[in-house]
Parts: sequence; C-alpha cells; structure tokens
Amino acid sequence: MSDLDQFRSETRAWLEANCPPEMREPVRDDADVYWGGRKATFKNDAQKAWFEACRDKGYTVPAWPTEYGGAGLSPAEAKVLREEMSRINARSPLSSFGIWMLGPALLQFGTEQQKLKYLNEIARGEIRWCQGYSEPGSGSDLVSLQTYGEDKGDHWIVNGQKIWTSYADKADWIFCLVRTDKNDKYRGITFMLFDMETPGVSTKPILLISGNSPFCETFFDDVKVPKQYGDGIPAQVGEVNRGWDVAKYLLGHEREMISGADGGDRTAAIGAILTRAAGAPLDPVLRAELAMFDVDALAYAAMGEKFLDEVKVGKAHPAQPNMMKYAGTELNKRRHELIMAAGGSAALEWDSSESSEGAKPRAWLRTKANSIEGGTSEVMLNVIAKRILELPGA
Amino acid sequence: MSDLDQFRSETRAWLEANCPPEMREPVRDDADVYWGGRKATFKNDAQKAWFEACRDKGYTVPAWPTEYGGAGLSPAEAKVLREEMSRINARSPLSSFGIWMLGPALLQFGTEQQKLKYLNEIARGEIRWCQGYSEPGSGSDLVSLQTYGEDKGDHWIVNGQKIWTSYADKADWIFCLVRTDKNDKYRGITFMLFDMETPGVSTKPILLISGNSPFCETFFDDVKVPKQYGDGIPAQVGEVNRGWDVAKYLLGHEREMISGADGGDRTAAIGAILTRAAGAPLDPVLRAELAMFDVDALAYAAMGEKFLDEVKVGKAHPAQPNMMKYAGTELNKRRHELIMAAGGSAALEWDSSESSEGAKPRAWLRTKANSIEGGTSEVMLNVIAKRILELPGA
Amino acid sequence: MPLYHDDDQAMLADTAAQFMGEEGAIAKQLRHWRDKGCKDGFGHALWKQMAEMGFTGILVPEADGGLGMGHVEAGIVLEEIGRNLTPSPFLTSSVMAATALGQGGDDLRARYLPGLLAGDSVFAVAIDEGAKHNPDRIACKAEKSGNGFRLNGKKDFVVQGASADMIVVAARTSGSETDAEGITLFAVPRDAAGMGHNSVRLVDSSMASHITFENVELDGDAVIGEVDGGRAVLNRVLDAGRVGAAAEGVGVARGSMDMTVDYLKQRKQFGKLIGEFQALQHRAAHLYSEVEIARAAVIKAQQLLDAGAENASLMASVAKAKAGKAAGLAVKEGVQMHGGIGMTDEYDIGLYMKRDRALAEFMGDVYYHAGRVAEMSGY
Amino acid sequence: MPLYHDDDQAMLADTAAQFMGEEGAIAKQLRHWRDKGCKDGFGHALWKQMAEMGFTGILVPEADGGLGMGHVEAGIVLEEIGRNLTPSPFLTSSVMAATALGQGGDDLRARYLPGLLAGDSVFAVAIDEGAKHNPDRIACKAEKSGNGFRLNGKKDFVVQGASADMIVVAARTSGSETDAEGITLFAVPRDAAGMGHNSVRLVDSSMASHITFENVELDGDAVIGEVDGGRAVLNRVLDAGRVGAAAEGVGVARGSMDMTVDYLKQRKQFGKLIGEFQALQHRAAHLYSEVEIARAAVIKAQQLLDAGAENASLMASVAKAKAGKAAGLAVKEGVQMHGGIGMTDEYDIGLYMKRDRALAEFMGDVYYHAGRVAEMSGY
Repeated sequence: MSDLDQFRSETRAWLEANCPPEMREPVRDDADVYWGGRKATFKNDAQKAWFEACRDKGYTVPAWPTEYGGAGLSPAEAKVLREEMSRINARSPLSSFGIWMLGPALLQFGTEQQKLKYLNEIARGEIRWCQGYSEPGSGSDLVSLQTYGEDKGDHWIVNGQKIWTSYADKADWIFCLVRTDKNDKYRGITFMLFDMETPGVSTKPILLISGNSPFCETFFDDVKVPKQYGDGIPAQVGEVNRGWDVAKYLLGHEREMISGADGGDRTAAIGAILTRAAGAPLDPVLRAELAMFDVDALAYAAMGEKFLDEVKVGKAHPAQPNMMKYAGTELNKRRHELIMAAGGSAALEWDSSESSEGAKPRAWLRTKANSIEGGTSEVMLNVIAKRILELPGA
Repeated sequence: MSDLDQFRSETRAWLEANCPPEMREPVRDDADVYWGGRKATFKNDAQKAWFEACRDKGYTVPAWPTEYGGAGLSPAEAKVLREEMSRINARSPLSSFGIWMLGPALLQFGTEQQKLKYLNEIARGEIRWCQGYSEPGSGSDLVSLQTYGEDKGDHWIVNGQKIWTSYADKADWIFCLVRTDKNDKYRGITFMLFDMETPGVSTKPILLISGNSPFCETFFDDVKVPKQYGDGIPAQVGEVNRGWDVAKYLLGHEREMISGADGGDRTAAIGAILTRAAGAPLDPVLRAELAMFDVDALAYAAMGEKFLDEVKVGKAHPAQPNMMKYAGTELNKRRHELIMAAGGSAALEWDSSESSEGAKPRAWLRTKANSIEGGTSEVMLNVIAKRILELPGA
Repeated sequence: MPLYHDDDQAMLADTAAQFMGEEGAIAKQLRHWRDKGCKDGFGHALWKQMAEMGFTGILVPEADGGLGMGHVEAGIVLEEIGRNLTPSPFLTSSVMAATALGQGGDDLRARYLPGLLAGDSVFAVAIDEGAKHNPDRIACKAEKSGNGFRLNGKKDFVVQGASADMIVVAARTSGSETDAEGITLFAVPRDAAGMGHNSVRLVDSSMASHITFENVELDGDAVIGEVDGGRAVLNRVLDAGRVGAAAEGVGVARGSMDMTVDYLKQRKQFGKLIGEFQALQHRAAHLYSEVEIARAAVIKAQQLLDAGAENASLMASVAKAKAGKAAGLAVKEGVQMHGGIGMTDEYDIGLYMKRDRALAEFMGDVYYHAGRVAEMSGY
Repeated sequence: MPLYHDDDQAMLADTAAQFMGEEGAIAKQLRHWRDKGCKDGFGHALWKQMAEMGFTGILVPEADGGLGMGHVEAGIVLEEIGRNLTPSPFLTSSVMAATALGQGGDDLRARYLPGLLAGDSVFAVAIDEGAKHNPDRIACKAEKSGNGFRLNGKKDFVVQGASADMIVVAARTSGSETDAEGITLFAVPRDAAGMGHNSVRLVDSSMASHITFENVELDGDAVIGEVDGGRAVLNRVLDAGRVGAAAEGVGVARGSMDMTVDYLKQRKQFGKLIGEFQALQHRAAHLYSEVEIARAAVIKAQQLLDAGAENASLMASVAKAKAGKAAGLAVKEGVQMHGGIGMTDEYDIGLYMKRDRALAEFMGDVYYHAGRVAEMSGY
C-alpha cells in the first residue's frame, strides 16, 4: 500500500470518527456556515464539534505548515482529503476570507512574526477578516483609490470610504488598501491591517436590487492605525507603498476562486430540469433556446474540468482564469434568464402569502453582479486580449 | 383634379405608350441592365426604345433640371413617376454611377460648365463612370489614401493604385480621389475626373470568394491629367485640395443608397418561404431561429418604412443612414446564413451537372461584403456613437 | 400614413412626457409606493390626475365621453409610462378593458366607463390559467344558471386583480379547453360572491392576483359581446395588450438606454470617461439601433391596429417580441455598464431591469410571440 | 483521464502539425487541386503520404495492422487537417468507414483494410437521403436476393462518393422508413453494377455524390455486422463522424482565429494597428473563449467515446454543435475583421469560411445537434 493509500484510509477513518452526521447534510441557510471570529457562535453542538476537531488536526487549512496552524499536507495529500470529505459530503469546517485571501498574501509577503500571529489566529477561527479594496470612485480601476493614510510618524491617520466590503459589519479586522503616497499611482499604496473596532470605523450594509446582501459601505473617519503592533509586527503586509504588489497577487487568487464557482460545475441539461419543473412541454422556441444554451453549458462544463486538470499540472495559461471567469459568469446570467423565462409569471413573485422570499427573481438578479464583481467582463476581455492574444495596446 | 392627379394620369398614359412589355419583366441577368457609355450595346430593341424614350423625356434623371438633361420634376412629381413605374414593374432605363454618385456631387460642387457638359452626358447615357476611392492600404480609413498627383504646372502626373473600383474595366471615365498635398491629410486631396483610356491607366478584375465580381483593381502609372479640359472646364470637382468635402458628401449618398438596398424591403417571413422550399417541416431548433430572425426582419422592414417617411420630411437624424446601413447589412448576413442552413447540403453545391452557378452559396458569400463596403459596420457604430449618442472621444 | 407622429400626436407626446416626468417620476411614484408596501402597487391620486388629463379615456369613443383616439395615442402615453416606470392601471384598464368594453352593450358601457373616465375605477383582465401566457387554452367554465351564468375555475397573473373594480374574464361557455370557439367574455364586478384573491407582489413591485371562482353567479348583463363568440373580442383585447405592452417596453428600453448613455458620459475609469472606450461605444450604438427598430415596429403595429388592417395581429406579435428583445438588451447593458452601483437598490437602473422582466411576461414573452409569428406565417 | 494530451499525444500533435503545415498546406493542396478542377477534390499522393505516417490506420486495431489508437488521436490529426484546410478522405475513410469495418467480419476487414493502411483505398459513407442530415430516416431498401441482397434507392451528400473504392451504405432490410430497427450496413464496392453517381463540387471545393441504386446486387459478404441490426453500428459510425467533424471544426476555428489575430497585429487604419481598437480586442477575446470551450468539449467527447462511456453520444452532439458555433463565429469574425481583402479569393480567410459551411452541414448542423441534446436529455 502506497503512502497515499495509507493516508487515504487513515483520513477516511478519521472523518468517520469526527464528522458528525449533521455536518454531512447540505448547507441550508447562513447559520449553517461557520465563519469564526470574536463574535462567532455555533448553531449547534455538531457544528462546534466538527470545527474543533478540524482545528485541532490542522484541517481548517490542511495545506498550511503546521507552525501556522495547518496540517502541512502535501498537494497530493490535500487532494485526497478533499476527495474524502467530498465523498461523505462533509461541510467545510470554517469559511474565512482569512483563509482564502489574507492567508495566501501573508504566506507570500508576510514577516515571520506576522505569519505566526495571524495565520494561527485564522487557522483557529479566532479572527474574522474583511477586505477593503473597492471605493465608490474606483470600480474596475482599483488603483485609482483615494482612501488616504496620512503619515504621523508612528501611526497613520486614515480617512476615506470603501464599498463592496463583504461582511464588514461582522468582521473583526480588515485588510485594506490605503494610499500613502499621492504622487505615485502604483507605488503609493499600502496594504494595511487594522481592527474594525478602532474609533472612526463605521459600516453600513448595502441593499441590492436582489435584496439584502453581505456587502457594506465602510467609512474611515480619522482612524488611527499604528505602524507597529506590539513586538515589532508591522501593520502593513509587504513594504510601505508597495501594497499594489500584494493586491495584484490576491486578485489572481480571487479570480480563480470566482471562475471555479460560477456556472462551471453543472453537467445536467437545464432544459430537462425546467421542463420537469413546468410539468408540461415548454414553448417550442423557448425549448430551442434552452437547447442552444445546454450546448454551451455542457461544453463549458468540459472546459471547467479541463481547466482544473491543466491548473493541477501547471499547463494552464496564467491568464486563463480570466477567460473562465468571463465565460462562466456570462453563462450563469443566461442560465438565470432562462430559468425566469421557463418559470413565467410564477417566477416573478417577489412575495406572496406562500413565500416572502422571491428566491427565483432574487437569484436571477444576483447573477447580474457575477460579471461585475471580482473584475468585470470588460476587464476580463481586456486581459485576454493583452495577455493571451497579445494584441497591441491592450 | 389637382395638378398632381393630372400629372399622374399623363404619366400613366405616357408609360402605357412608351414602356414596351418586355421592359416590364423582372431583370434576369446582367445584360438586362443598361449602363450606357461609349461601348454600350443594347440587348434588344425594346431596351433601346425604352431607354431612348426616357432619355428624350428627361426620365433617366427625372428630378434634374431640364438644362442638364433631366425632366425638372418636383419631389412630389418624381414620387408619382416612381409609383407609376413601380405599378407596371417598369425597369430602370439607365443604371449609372454618374446618376447615383457623380451627378449629385456635380450638382452640389460643379461649375456651371461642368454641369452642362457632364450632367447632360450622364443623362443621355453617353458616358459611363466609375469611382476611384479605396486603396489597398486605406480601407475604412479612406483619407489615408496614397495615390499621388504631382503638380506639373498645367497637368498632374498621377501614380498609384485603387481597389474595389466597380466596373472599372467597363467605364469610360473615372472620378477619383488623388492626393495633391502630402502635408495636409484632409485638405490635400483633389476630386479628379479623367478618361480611363488615358495612357498609364490599367485595370484588373478582382475574383471574390463568391466568384467573379464587378470590382477591379485600377493602376495609375504616370497618368497625365490636364488641369483643364478644353474651354476652361476644370479637371477637378470643387477646389484643388478640397476633394475630401466632395467625397464626404458623396459617402452620405452612398450609405443612404446601400442602407435602402439591403435587408430592408422584405415584409414576408423568411421562415415560411424556406419551409415551403424545403417541402417539409424544418428542424424545430432551426424553425425557432427563423422565427427569432423574422421578428427582427419584420421589425426592420417597419424601420425602413419609417426611415424613408422621415427622410422625406427631413425628420431623420442626419446620421440615421449609418444605423440603417449597420442594422440592414447585419440582418442580411443573418438572412443568408439561415437560407444556407435551411437549404442544407443542396445549398452547398457550387457546381454540378445541373448547374454551374452555385447561386445560393455565391449569394451567401456575397452578403459578407455588405458590412464592409460603403463603410464597415465598425465605422457605422463609431458614427452612431459619436453623432447620435454623442459619446466622448468617439 | 407616415410612420412618425403627426403634429397632434407630437403635442400629446410632449404633454405625456412632461406629466409622467413630473408626476409619474420614479421617486414620486414607484419608489414611494414600493417603500410603503402599498397593496395596490400604484397611487390612486395619480390615476385621478391621469383622468383629468384625459388619458384614462383615450381609447373610449367620444360618444361615450372619451377622447376617441387610437392605439398610436395610447402608445404615446404608455411609452412615457415605461420611460418613467410609472405604476398605474392604465394598460389593463384604459387599453385592454376599454377595448373589451368597446365591444360591450350600452348598459355595460354606461355602468363602467364613467368610473374609468373619472379615474375612480380600475379594471383588470383575466386570461391566463398557468404561469405561461397561453390564451389558446381557456378552461375556466361559465355554465348557464337561470338568466345568467355560474363561473368556476381559476385565473393566474391577473395584474391589478386585487385592486380592480371590475375584471374582464375570459371563460368557456362551450367546447373543450383548447377549442378556439366557445369562449365568452364577462365583466365581473369586484363584489361578486365566490371570488377568491391570492394577491402577490411581483419583482417590479406591481401586484397580481391568482383568482379562484367558486360558483360565482353572474347575470346575463355581464356578458361582453356574444355568448360563445368571445374569441374575436378576446383577440382584440390581446392585440391591444400586446401593442400596449410593447409601447411600454420601448419606453423602458429608452429610459434605461438614456440613463446608461448619460452615465457613460460621467463615469471615469482608468483616467477616461468610460464612454470613451470603443467596446462600450459599439455596444451602446448597437443598443440604439435595436431600440430604434423596436420603436418603428411598435408604431407600425399601432397604426395597423388603428386601421383594422389584416396583418395587424401579426405585427402586434412582432412588436411585442422586438420590444422585448430591445428592452431586455437595454436593461442588461444598463446594469452591466453601471457596474457595481447598478446592482444597488439605490440606483434606478435596477428598477428598469425588474420592470422589463415583468413586462416581458405580460401578454406573452419573446419566445411565445416569435412562435406566433412563425405560426401565423404558416411555418 | 485528464482533459489534456498526454506526452505521446502531444508528440503526435507536433508530428501532425508539422506534416499538415508543410505537406497539407493550403497553397500546396486545397488551392492546387481546386484551381486544377480536380475531380476528386484532394490529392492521392498526400493520401499515400498520410498512410506512410501511419495516419490512415490510426483507428485500425494493431491486430489488423493499424495503430490501434483512439478518437483522441484521430482528432489530433483532424484538428491539423482543419487548421490547414487539408483536403483528404481521412474523415470518411479512416474515421467513419474504419469504425464501420471495425464491426465487420474478418473477410471484410481483410478485403478493405490493407488498401486503407497503404493509402491506396478511399472510402465513403452514405447515410442521408435528402438535403438535411437525418439518420433516423432510412428509406433506401435492400431486399433478400438469392444469397445476397438487391439494393434500391438513393443517397445524398455522400462526401468523396465518386472517388471511393467502397461505400458504407445504410439500408433498410425491414420495417418502415423511420423505424429505429431494421437497418443493415453494407460495404458496397465501387464497381457494383446499377450504381449511379451524380457528383457535385461543393462550396469548399470538396466533392460529394448523389448516388442512385438500381437493383444493385450485393453478396452476403457485403453485410457489416448483423442483418437488421445495423442501427448500433450506424450509431457508432455517426458518433465517430460527429466527434471527428467537431475536431476538424475546432481546427478550422483555430486556423481562422490565428490568421485573424495575426492580421489585427499588422493592419493599420486611422494611424493605429487595428488590434489596438478595443471593440475588436473584445470580440477577439470572446472568440478565443468560444474556441477554447469548443476544444474542451471535443476532447471530452473523444475521451468518452474512447472509454465507451454511456454519455459519449450526448457529448458527441455537444461537441459537434459547439464546434459549429465556435467555427462559425471564427470565420465570420475572420472575414469581417479582414475587411475588403477578406472578400477576395486571393486571401485564405474566405476558404476557411467555405470549409466551415460544408463542415457545419456534415453529420448534422448546430440546430440538429442542439435538438438532439434536448431529446437525449428528455425535453
């Protein structure tokens, strides 16, 4: 038996012993997802037990080194763990922008002390982070951000406003892009970390066309950010004024995350599902539209598989996630247009005596953000034109 | 009875007396179209009789003044004539770039002597013109033309090359854009007229993907163009170096002509025609595509009607022909894609024992030029963005 | 008739544009009533004002006290309603129900039209039985009962159903559910016993009802037109609804496009106005082209309907489908080009997307009407 | 199996790319034979060379002297054929007919495979009877006659039909024309008496035949597989043809796209390279995305076919339809972005458009296969 087979059977046994049956059920609502942090509470004992078992084993961040709270698994071992968890439909023990975004940035750019402190806190679910990138005026042109940190010797005074800060109202700390040099567009941004309870920080949830959202506006009004935390831990990641390098690195991560998440994992023809749901043959022209869509969707599913296979062995073009993000989000928007069309007037119901949810129209409207968040479709096309097709001036 | 009613009954009687029955049949091949000119021959007596009757009445160019060979009809009278000719399916007595393009330019920019000479020659079908605008390097960027006329005192020596010169091999004279000042892009072009038999002029027909074409390449090799013809008739239209004004004026004419000619005048659903031709119900997905197309085509037919109505009373936006050209040519391309799809493998036949024509595939391929000639779709969209939507920097 | 507005129509368009732009504006009407959770989804005061302007009786013959105008004029009002997303019962009452009542007897007209002209009454039209528009299938049954009829069955997606003082109901008086003939139209008053409303708020915050009829007794006077001969009346009502919804759709498209083009001229990214980016310019120009064409199709359909032309119903479907395509494109491009703020409830562009979606379904979507164009054309 | 080429396949791809790029290049093959008016539409010398490379026997089992490879490998060759528009009987002979013969008995294989392996024989496949692909309808009739069969009927759009030494014919041995069962496949030799060819040149200058069978006598050995049980063999042949044509289509798409992207980097207008115009950049980027996705669908379908997976036939239709969409877009954008010169016969981009059109029809177009995806998915 190879080492990997050995690891698989151990893992299977460990999961059997530690993953409670309730944690093998599909996620049904927000409370089923555990985000950790200061203010976190568990929905039930099973959630708590599962999280703690994983935390103690390093399985909240299996591939991180053990000294930072991970399990130090090799890529092959991490894949086996994912497969085995997926086999029993195990829920993720901990969701966290710390794991997905700040962690990779710290592993790449952090000082040893930063890594020891923050990565362990993240891995142990003790801190919940939010991301302060976008500003009302910046949009796709992220680097035009205006939030300014005035240098006051041992601290900055930060003033400005962020937008689209997911869960800012629930986060403990923020990783945040702050302009610290107004004379250099790219080399005048610092990637700062600070506490959301610092005086002068306030948040306001954003109501979307699809209804309530995790997004917030975040305001900084004379927020004092020390340059060092305690024993010489710098408040910024990377060097001062070189935060753009960190941000760029993370944007790549984000796009891969989003490109994987949208529209790519469906292998069943949507026309069949919608026809079943309608309980009768659909309008013939709509059926034809669904058929043409299903061709695109099933082809994209193959592309998703191919992309992941190529990523694994480093064969994918580094800008390919942009293509995946573009095609996947545009496809997902079309999918929901067709769901609405097949649903007819019933799909228009926003609230009624039976339901005040309007799940279908809200989901449909929510997809409209897919091609905006994480880089607009237009930016994706620019990147493909420049980096893959190598068109001039792109 | 109003004057117009009077005119209508007179016209009807005149047509009855002068338009031979053969000239009321649809045009079947190239020889059915009379283009006039030095080398012209008539296909038959009916064609000759009809042409000469119209010529003598001024009906080759009914709206031109009588002193220039026209009938001096008012717009309302000209409309009545068109209606009455269309009622009996009368063929056009004379086709001519002189009528469609050079004539309007001369009426606007010509000297009195130029008008007297050339307009009468055009109206009487004595001269056949071709248009020398495009060059291999210029394309949409017409003004970048390189054909150069060197000033030699009383003449120019013209060298260069034109492309897409329709019927250059059959034309007597050319109206041609020639650079006469290399230092001013826009104000360094002269709109010259010269004889195609001048030594140094040669032509070569262009073979298209759709087969033989009226288009030629035209070469100028030390062509000597005098600055005056005979009694002080200038060789150029408008001022020297101000030919771009004339060309721009004519481009507007050309676009209106093309926008009217393509895709706009069909009011019957193509799906019905193709289904009848197939002799069996079409594939249901193809039927749906045809239905979606027919919605667009029938809506565009209404737009065509609205556009003409608005043009008549000066209500149309001056850049609206660009919109019509864009939408009409794109629609026509789609129409022929669907004709090909409905025709299946039979529509692929280029030549066979029954036919060496390949009419369907040739017509299909020919439509691909619709969105290129007379201003590309991209240029049309630029113009709409700039002149109608008034977008910045467009 | 030329395909543009004559002087009188142009004047009406100015009046309607000014009125809807001021009184019917998004902040004043749509947002106001939506944020109040208003059970009607529109304001009765505005409806009264529309009556004072004469709009409510635009299709009512002069003999009945209306303006005696046509679908071109009704469409002028609807385009401005669409452009301002003005919630009102105009389309169901003044266009569709008024078209039905125009085929009714003197008693019916005398009973219902004065309330419409005064802006006191609201009407609805109940056709569909199911989530997708399908007027070829009418199962809802009206059986003879004494001098009148007894109505049983259900109707779905009855826009303004719960607010309506009278509902035009298409019911079956003979034959089976997909028969063309055997349909009768009834004017059912709101207080008819046995009628159940399940009122739902739609995505555009308008209200629609699922209505059940349980032994609803109607007297003979409630019949609009001939018993069993209602298909012809229904077809008129449908064409009026199609062309009316198409006109409103073109208004939605133009409102959304204008707002978006304005935004392209204001918003900066990468040091440029985003309207300077050629990719967006071309998409905006293409959108303009689609909206213009849709508008031409709608005016053509209105004129044909007013002229009683043979191909009016075909063109009504072309107009509804093309307006749906153009408006759908306009709101999608609108939200995308607005970027993140286009997704926020605070900005109006999302409201256009929601209204477009509801209007797209109303009286049949683009797929239904494309299919109808094919069928009517014989393929 | 990962969805990319393994090392052996990558090596084959290099070999095929080099061979087709040199020997199969447009100037050397397509234009050469076209301008000669060649009656076969391809060159036999190249076919011989392809045999020497081992390509002709790529799907033939090693036991029969072939390479014993799969549809992934055949697709590698086809993609390069598509990219270079190389005219050859590879798809009909080495992919479709070879798939049929693979289901045939020892005698049949011994009779026909050596010629294929040597590049001496050309095969064709006759399925359709009519202008649109419809393998569900087989009317062409084979009746028992002595120890063999007598064939009557006609077949259309038989690509390479007139050049073929043997034609695989799907005929009906029982049942009525739209029955699924009752089909038998026959290997009909070129010299069979009673066979009439009407050979036509297609838009891409390939040759196809309308074939008539008038009392064509076949002996029992001509049957491929079981009498009346030919539907299963036919389905295999069809899937091989679909996936093969899809692979060639992706090659056409890539060839056209590459040529166009190169042109965008060379052609100047308004003082800029046209590739600098954002509107063209976005369209080119979208095209890239479509071509990549089509390619993934094709590789997936090839792998499923090689694995004999249950959903292979569904994915074959997805692949054919998606490749058709992507290639159709690639050639349309190609000609438009080339502008006027793209319309001239002198430039190669128009040849891509012509080949795409013929390939789109071959074995069913995008509409047929989208409909098939819907049917197979149960809607």
